[in-house]
Amino acid sequence: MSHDYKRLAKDGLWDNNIVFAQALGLCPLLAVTGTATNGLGMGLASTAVFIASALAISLLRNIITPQVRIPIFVLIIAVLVTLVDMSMNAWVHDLHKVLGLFIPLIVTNCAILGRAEAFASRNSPMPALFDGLMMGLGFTFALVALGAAREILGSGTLFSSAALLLGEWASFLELTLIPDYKGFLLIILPPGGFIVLAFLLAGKRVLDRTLAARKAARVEDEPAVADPA
Amino acid sequence: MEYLLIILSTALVNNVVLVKFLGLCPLMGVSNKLDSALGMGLATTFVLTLAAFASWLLEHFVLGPLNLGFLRILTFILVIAVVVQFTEMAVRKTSPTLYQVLGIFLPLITTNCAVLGVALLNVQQDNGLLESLLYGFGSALGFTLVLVMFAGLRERLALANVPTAFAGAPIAYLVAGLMSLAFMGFAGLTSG
Amino acid sequence: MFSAILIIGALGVLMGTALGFASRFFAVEGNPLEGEIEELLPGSQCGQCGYPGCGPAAAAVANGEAPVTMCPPGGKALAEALAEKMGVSVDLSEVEEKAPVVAFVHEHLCVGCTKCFKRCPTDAIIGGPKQIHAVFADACTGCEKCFDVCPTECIEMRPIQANLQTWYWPMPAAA
Amino acid sequence: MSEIESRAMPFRDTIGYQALLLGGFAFLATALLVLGNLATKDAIAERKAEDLRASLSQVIPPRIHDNDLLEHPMEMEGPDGQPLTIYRAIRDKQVTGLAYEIVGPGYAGDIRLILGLDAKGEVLGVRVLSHAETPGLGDKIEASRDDWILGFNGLSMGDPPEQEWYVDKDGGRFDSFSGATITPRGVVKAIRDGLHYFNAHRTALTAPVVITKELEGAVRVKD
Amino acid sequence: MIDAPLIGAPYAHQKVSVNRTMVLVMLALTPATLLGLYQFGWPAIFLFVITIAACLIFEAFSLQVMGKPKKVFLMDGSAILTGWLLAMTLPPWAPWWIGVVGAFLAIIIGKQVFGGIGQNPFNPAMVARVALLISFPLEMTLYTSPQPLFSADAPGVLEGLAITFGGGALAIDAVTSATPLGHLKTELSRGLEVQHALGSTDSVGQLALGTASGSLGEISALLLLAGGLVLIGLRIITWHIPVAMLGTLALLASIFHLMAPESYAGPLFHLLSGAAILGAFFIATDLVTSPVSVTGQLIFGAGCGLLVFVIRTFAGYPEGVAFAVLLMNACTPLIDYYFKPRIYGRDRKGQPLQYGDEGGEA
Amino acid sequence: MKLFRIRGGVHPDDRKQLSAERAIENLPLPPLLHIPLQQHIGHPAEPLVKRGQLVRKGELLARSQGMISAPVHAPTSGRIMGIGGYPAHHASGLSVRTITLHPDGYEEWHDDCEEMDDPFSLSPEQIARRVAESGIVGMGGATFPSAVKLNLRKRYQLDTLVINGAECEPYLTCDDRLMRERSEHVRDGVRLMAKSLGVERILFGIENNKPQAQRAMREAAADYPEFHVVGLPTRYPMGSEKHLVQTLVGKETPARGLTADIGVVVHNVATATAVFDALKFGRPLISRVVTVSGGAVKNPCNLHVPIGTPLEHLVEYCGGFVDLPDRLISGGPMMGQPLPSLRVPVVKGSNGLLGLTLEETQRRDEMPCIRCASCVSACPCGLTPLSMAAFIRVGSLEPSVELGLLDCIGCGSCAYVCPSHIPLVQYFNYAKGELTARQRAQHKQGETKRLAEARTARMEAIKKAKREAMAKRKREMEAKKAAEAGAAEQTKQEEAEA
Ligand SMILES: Cc1cc2nc3c(=O)[nH]c(=O)nc-3n(C[C@H](O)[C@H](O)[C@H](O)COP(=O)(O)O)c2cc1C
Ligand SMILES: Cc1cc2nc3c(=O)[nH]c(=O)nc-3n(C[C@H](O)[C@H](O)[C@H](O)COP(=O)(O)O)c2cc1C
Ligand SMILES: Cc1cc2nc3c(=O)[nH]c(=O)nc-3n(C[C@H](O)[C@H](O)[C@H](O)COP(=O)(O)O)c2cc1C
Ligand SMILES: Cc1cc2nc3c(=O)[nH]c(=O)nc-3n(C[C@H](O)[C@H](O)[C@H](O)CO)c2cc1C
Ligand code: SF4
Ligand code: SF4
Ligand code: SF4
Ligand code: SF4
Ligand code: FES
Repeated sequence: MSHDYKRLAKDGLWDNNIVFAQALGLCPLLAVTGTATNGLGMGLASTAVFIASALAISLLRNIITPQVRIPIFVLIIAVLVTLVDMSMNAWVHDLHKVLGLFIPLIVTNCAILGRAEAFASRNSPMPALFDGLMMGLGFTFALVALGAAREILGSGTLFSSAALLLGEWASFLELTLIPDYKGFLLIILPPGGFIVLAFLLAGKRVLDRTLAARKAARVEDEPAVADPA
Repeated sequence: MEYLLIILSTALVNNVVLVKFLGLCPLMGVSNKLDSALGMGLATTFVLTLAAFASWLLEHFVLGPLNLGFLRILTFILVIAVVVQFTEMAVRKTSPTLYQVLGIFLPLITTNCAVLGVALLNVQQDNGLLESLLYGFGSALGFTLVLVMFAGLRERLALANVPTAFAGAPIAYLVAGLMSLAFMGFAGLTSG
Repeated sequence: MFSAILIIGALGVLMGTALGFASRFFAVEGNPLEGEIEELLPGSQCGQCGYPGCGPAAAAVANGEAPVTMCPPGGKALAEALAEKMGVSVDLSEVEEKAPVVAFVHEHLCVGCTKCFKRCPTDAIIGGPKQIHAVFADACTGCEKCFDVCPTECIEMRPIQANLQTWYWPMPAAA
Repeated sequence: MSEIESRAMPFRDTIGYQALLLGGFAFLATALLVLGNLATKDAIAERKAEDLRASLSQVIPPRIHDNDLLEHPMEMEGPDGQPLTIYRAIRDKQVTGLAYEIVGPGYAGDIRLILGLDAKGEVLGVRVLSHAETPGLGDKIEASRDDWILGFNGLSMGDPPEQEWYVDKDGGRFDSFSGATITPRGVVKAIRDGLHYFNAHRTALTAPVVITKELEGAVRVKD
Repeated sequence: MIDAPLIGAPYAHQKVSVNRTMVLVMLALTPATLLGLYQFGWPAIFLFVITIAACLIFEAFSLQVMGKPKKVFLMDGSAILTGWLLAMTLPPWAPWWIGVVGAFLAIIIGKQVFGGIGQNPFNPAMVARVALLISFPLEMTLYTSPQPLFSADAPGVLEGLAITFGGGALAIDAVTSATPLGHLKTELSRGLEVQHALGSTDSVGQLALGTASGSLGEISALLLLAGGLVLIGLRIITWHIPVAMLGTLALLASIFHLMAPESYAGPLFHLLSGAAILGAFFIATDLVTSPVSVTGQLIFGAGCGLLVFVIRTFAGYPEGVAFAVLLMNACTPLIDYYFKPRIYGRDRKGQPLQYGDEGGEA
Repeated sequence: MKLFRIRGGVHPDDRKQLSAERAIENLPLPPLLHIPLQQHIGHPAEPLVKRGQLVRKGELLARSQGMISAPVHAPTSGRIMGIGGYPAHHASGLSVRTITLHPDGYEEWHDDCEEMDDPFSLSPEQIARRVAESGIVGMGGATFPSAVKLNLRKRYQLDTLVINGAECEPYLTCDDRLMRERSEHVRDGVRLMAKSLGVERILFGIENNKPQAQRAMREAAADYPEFHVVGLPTRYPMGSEKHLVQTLVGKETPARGLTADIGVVVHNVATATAVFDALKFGRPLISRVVTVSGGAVKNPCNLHVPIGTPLEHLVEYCGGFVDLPDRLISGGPMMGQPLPSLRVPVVKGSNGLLGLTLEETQRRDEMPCIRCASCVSACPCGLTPLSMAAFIRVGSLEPSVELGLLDCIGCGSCAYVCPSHIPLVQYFNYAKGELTARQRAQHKQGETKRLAEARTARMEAIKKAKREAMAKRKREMEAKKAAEAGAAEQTKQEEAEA
């Protein structure tokens, strides 16, 4: 089976984005996106699991039977997540302090299982791996976008404590966009997560539509331009 | 009274969906119609309560005595997955329409964070068997309640003249946000 | 530690057995929805849906491969019924309701080739070889097959005229 | 799953295969995790101890002790009847200071703090461990947001006198934040109770340390 | 004449319109509002005007974006009414931006994204109030005691401007005072008994007349009650929601008060303090967000009353009307679904009536 | 008499004072009469006359066709000008088969129209038959053939005849005038119907805003103890038969059922008059009383009009329009229908012709529904019009049926009170029409399926026959070949064949 990698990438990042199109993985999405940094951390950790689980499941797909597939898939995901959790806790403890809370959440990120079911279990390792990567990046993108929007509106900062997550070099990312901002608590709290997500999604739609309209306009224009030639 | 309080607090105050952010995907996925929402709620209630029970057994007879805390997630999720798969097969056999409706969400109850979340919280809070069951049941009740209310709201929104950019998923998120806003009124209810 | 591995492994075996049994016990043959859906379809086997006929179309819908809006002759009413059956919600405003039409044979052009007669899936065309053909409007589904095959282009698809019995109030213009 | 099914081999549908498959996976998974656990267990414990040490060092200055604060903790019955772990600062086998957790009622749930005292019962430092107060309103009790919590340093029960260990709204000497009296009231209450506890068990708490066999190396870590 | 668009019967119509409905509600609110504005002086007047103006501006903005006719919808009065009711539930000396942010929350998030008037499932003004309360607890819990216009201590125009456009009531910390409900909650949390806790606050008479501290629209229970009765008289609203809501609240308060007078305030206090009356007549009754059948309205009202009592008494917030209304709004579609009127000629389950066997009429 | 309460309803300004005191006047014959073949519910009548034929007044022009149908008679004597399409008395503006009659002005009665001394000597069956032959249909608006209703006694246990003198629609006063001016004829018509139905009790309901009519009927009925004239509260839609019956008898008619299910048959006052005219004078239904009213009409009045008279003559008689009407309505303002033009003829069901000004119609642009629930409390049938309309608007008819769409009587109370001026009834009418159309389509689909299957079967049969023929030919060929083959193999071959 040959795969159109470009298509896979576009799907994962935008068209069939885990969050914006499939509406999966919402719990970690809303739970950790108080700041862009948290979103980024969760996104990266999830991406790792996306890739690893896609690879593992794709490799094992021929010996797994439909009857027990789901238990086995979650087993694989759970093992991966627990291993990541343990090793981070032991060896990159500071990072674990920031992300620790979210990592067990990855197990139940239904997007990972969803992707395992829908793609990895039906495709060979390379495409599966690539799909995992793209879905993970798309998920990360959504997390960071939502985190950033909430952080800016809610606290007036961006990527606060990024240095904690990424190391000192990342401290340039930490911005205070609105000095003396009183904070808009609602945005940081659960309701704000939903509300901001709603606006992001609506924004994406408007963008998609304008792009499509522009494309259509261009197609319409083309023959007119081409004709004289 | 105390048990009632557990159910009340898990269903309303610390609502799994709106406050703890668990089980959101089925909330979004299966709330287009009131009937399917009820079905999903019942299926989840069944699985959640059963999972709370099974995980309690596991914790108290296997993991606890053998000091295998690090295997908790693994074993819990395994048990849950099996319970769900069993339910899936049963539903598929008994009600094709319900199966069609619950679609990919039945297998996804496995990763309905709420199920694992509640099992883990039970352990964290050191709940006894009855408490665990009530906790599981209360959470499921809260889930079903929110799901059904949400489905009602979405059915009404389907008739409303929502601007196209917001129609469908975005407005559903917004409504979830406003519901969660409303549920904040219960904050502090059980702490006195 | 070793005991842990054993116990969990045993647990796995146990559950695997349970699931294996369950899959036997609850085995389902085919998709029972298929038949129910075929019942709902117009049954004219016209092929406008892109499937060879209503049966395959029903299968496609039941398996979620075709949208519930796939059948043009069925229109909104069918889409609604299918959506209900499938438990999905559809945006019916997208479904285009074609004004119902029936075939009409212009007699002065008809040469009696019987092509339309042979193609009509509902036997709505009467007439034999070299006779002028006519359409029995009550049986015509407006599938346009005859329209497509007529060599002399003597067939016209005409909208069905309302009369006092069939007229009804139009939907109020949207506010 | 059509693809999988299409490749199905007859034996794959037997119950035994399902059982073994799931069993095998469970077995493997457990084995992997056990290995992982063995490899990381000690390191994780070590990291946790470090965390605890870090928060203790905020309420007990290093100059007054020469021991590891996590060594020789003492288990006592706390004011609420629950066991309470007391970390002791020791110099020359003399207790020079101690720290324990105190809890006060906040606006949204309990506020957990750690209270550090010297041997005379004077406050060395107080820090919030966890709280759920309203950001922007009740979170001024965090040292990183406001100096308010540092205002307790050097005070003790009697200095000021007991009736002044209240927030100003209740006639005491401690500031309350405008619009959020409940939070500081809860913190002050927690400290007041903590000091009472010290006074009530002063002798037991400050008794010179006898290092017994069991205590040796017993580093207790709280989850 | 004959080329008029084809529109079905009836060709006679009662003299009612959306606009008229909204204007009548505003008229009914006017006396209580005027008293409130008088009691809280210039800062309150500024805030009131700013909130309504901001609502209108956001409404006009969204109509523009969505390409809807502005004149018709701006003049329907619903945006003004939303702003009005929102302003009535704000602390009167809150800073100007509270009004503006509130208007944004009410009109954009609470109403226009759903498609404008009639489409919103939640009460816009209450969405805004709750969101403000949660986001800006400090500004939203600072109340002042009434300082009537032109009285000695009352702020003048300039001072009023300074309060509204400066830091709000925060700017002059000295005059803040808790609302009766807030005070009760704080004092009870200290372990005081109701009698002592209430001893220092305002008497029932003050609550009824509107001289206790509180938000604009909460302060005069009597005038609000009168306005509400006028609305019922004009058939803009029916009695079901207010009566069910206040009745449930009073009933629960009485039961608990009788059981333990030291920890639970009495029914009169509950009815007259906070936004109970305003909520029962003007907010819970919001046509758009409440159920349509009589049974549904009774259930809705009772639910509101129950939740108000529960939140006031057991939960963290001193005042529960806004939350209660939003929570019941979320239930409205379900109530509508399950409690429809009985159809003529059918039984409650929707089956045609059966005569013959003893049933008789249903 | 004890009355029972009904739910809902509204109190529109009745405006009956415009024409209530105007006695019924006879409208002069117009130059042409247009008599549609379909003036009733059911199958159209089938014409019996030809172009150019001379007919006399009361002569049968078209006979009824099918179970539910009614014949049509000549309103006056004259010449048939033609039979063809003519604009119908209908909102759609469609045309309908119509007989055009040129009156000769002699008003010469047909021989069959004979006066009878004692119509009460007729048997119930005879009464019903005469009513059927006279082309009488319900004149309260539904235009359902009355004889069918009179025959209900055969299938139902009947005990009461209710006469609908409510005339609850604003403006209309034709029934009121009939009751005042012809009270004894009305009474006898009613008694004839009661006899035909075989019921003992007659309840004659008249709204309290018509005290003179009540008095007149009470006086006329004084000698008949079975005859009860009852004052009804003035509330729209008191005249709806199910609600009228509930008010008088206290029982609700089961959904999708008839009042006959609870032993009651309802007839209208004008119908009773027509029955009397038919039985006593032998005159079929060829004219009726029409109220011409509305703010735009100069002199509102009540006219006795031959069926088929173009409406413009009525308006002209009343002095024309003083104001350009905003709406031209046939029937009452609540349930009437808009008319495309004044050219359309008066039909058996026309009880009013209204020219309404904008001030009267209060027409305004539609606003979004604000869920005020006024429509819910106004609906006399316990429906939730706002939700029904909302579903219909997005094209989901099924849910609106579940909400009771088919139980809606189309009374218009809901739309009357709607502050958003939503044309609710039009939504319902659209949906009901669409549903019927779908049913027709469904029926056709069933038919189609059957046809398609038959065709497939036939094709299969043909194919099979062909295949068999081919196989047979092949076999024969092979047999022939085999026969030609060597003799040694021949026997073997034959064995194999067998
Ligand atoms: C649609 C149509 C297609 C026809 N195709 C053919 C054809 O392919 N060959 C042919 O010989 N006749 C065909 N005919 C018949 C001829 O039109 C014509 O009747 C015939 O050729 C007359 O020739 P004759 O005089 O030799 O019988 C066709 C007729 C019709 C109506
Ligand atoms: C949304 C909200 C959040 C609040 N958060 C806090 C808090 O974090 N801490 C607190 O002491 N009081 C909090 N309060 C309580 C009120 O501000 C309460 O009236 C106040 O504590 C009483 O103190 P005062 O006498 O200073 O006004 C909160 C109230 C609201 C409505
Ligand atoms: C809403 C509504 C109002 C009606 N109002 C009257 C009325 O005022 N007078 C009347 O005679 N019939 C009225 N009808 C018609 C009656 O329901 C019923 O059809 C009629 O009285 C039967 O008598 P008929 O067959 O003699 O016309 C009304 C019907 C409806 C649905
Ligand atoms: C009796 C009545 C009460 C109302 N109450 C409110 C209210 O509490 N909040 C609000 O935003 N609008 C209220 N409105 C106005 C209007 O219904 C509101 O703007 C709609 O919710 C907008 O769709 C009310 C209107 C009426 C007639
Ligand atoms: S378009 Fe509809 S009627 Fe035609 S074949 Fe397909 S399903 Fe059948
Ligand atoms: S359109 Fe032609 S082929 Fe199709 S049903 Fe009608 S007559 Fe038959
Ligand atoms: S028209 Fe129908 S829905 Fe409206 S009030 Fe009358 S019966 Fe009810
Ligand atoms: S009366 Fe009109 S505005 Fe009111 S609820 Fe009914 S349809 Fe909506
Ligand atoms: S991530 Fe929680 S249910 Fe999907």
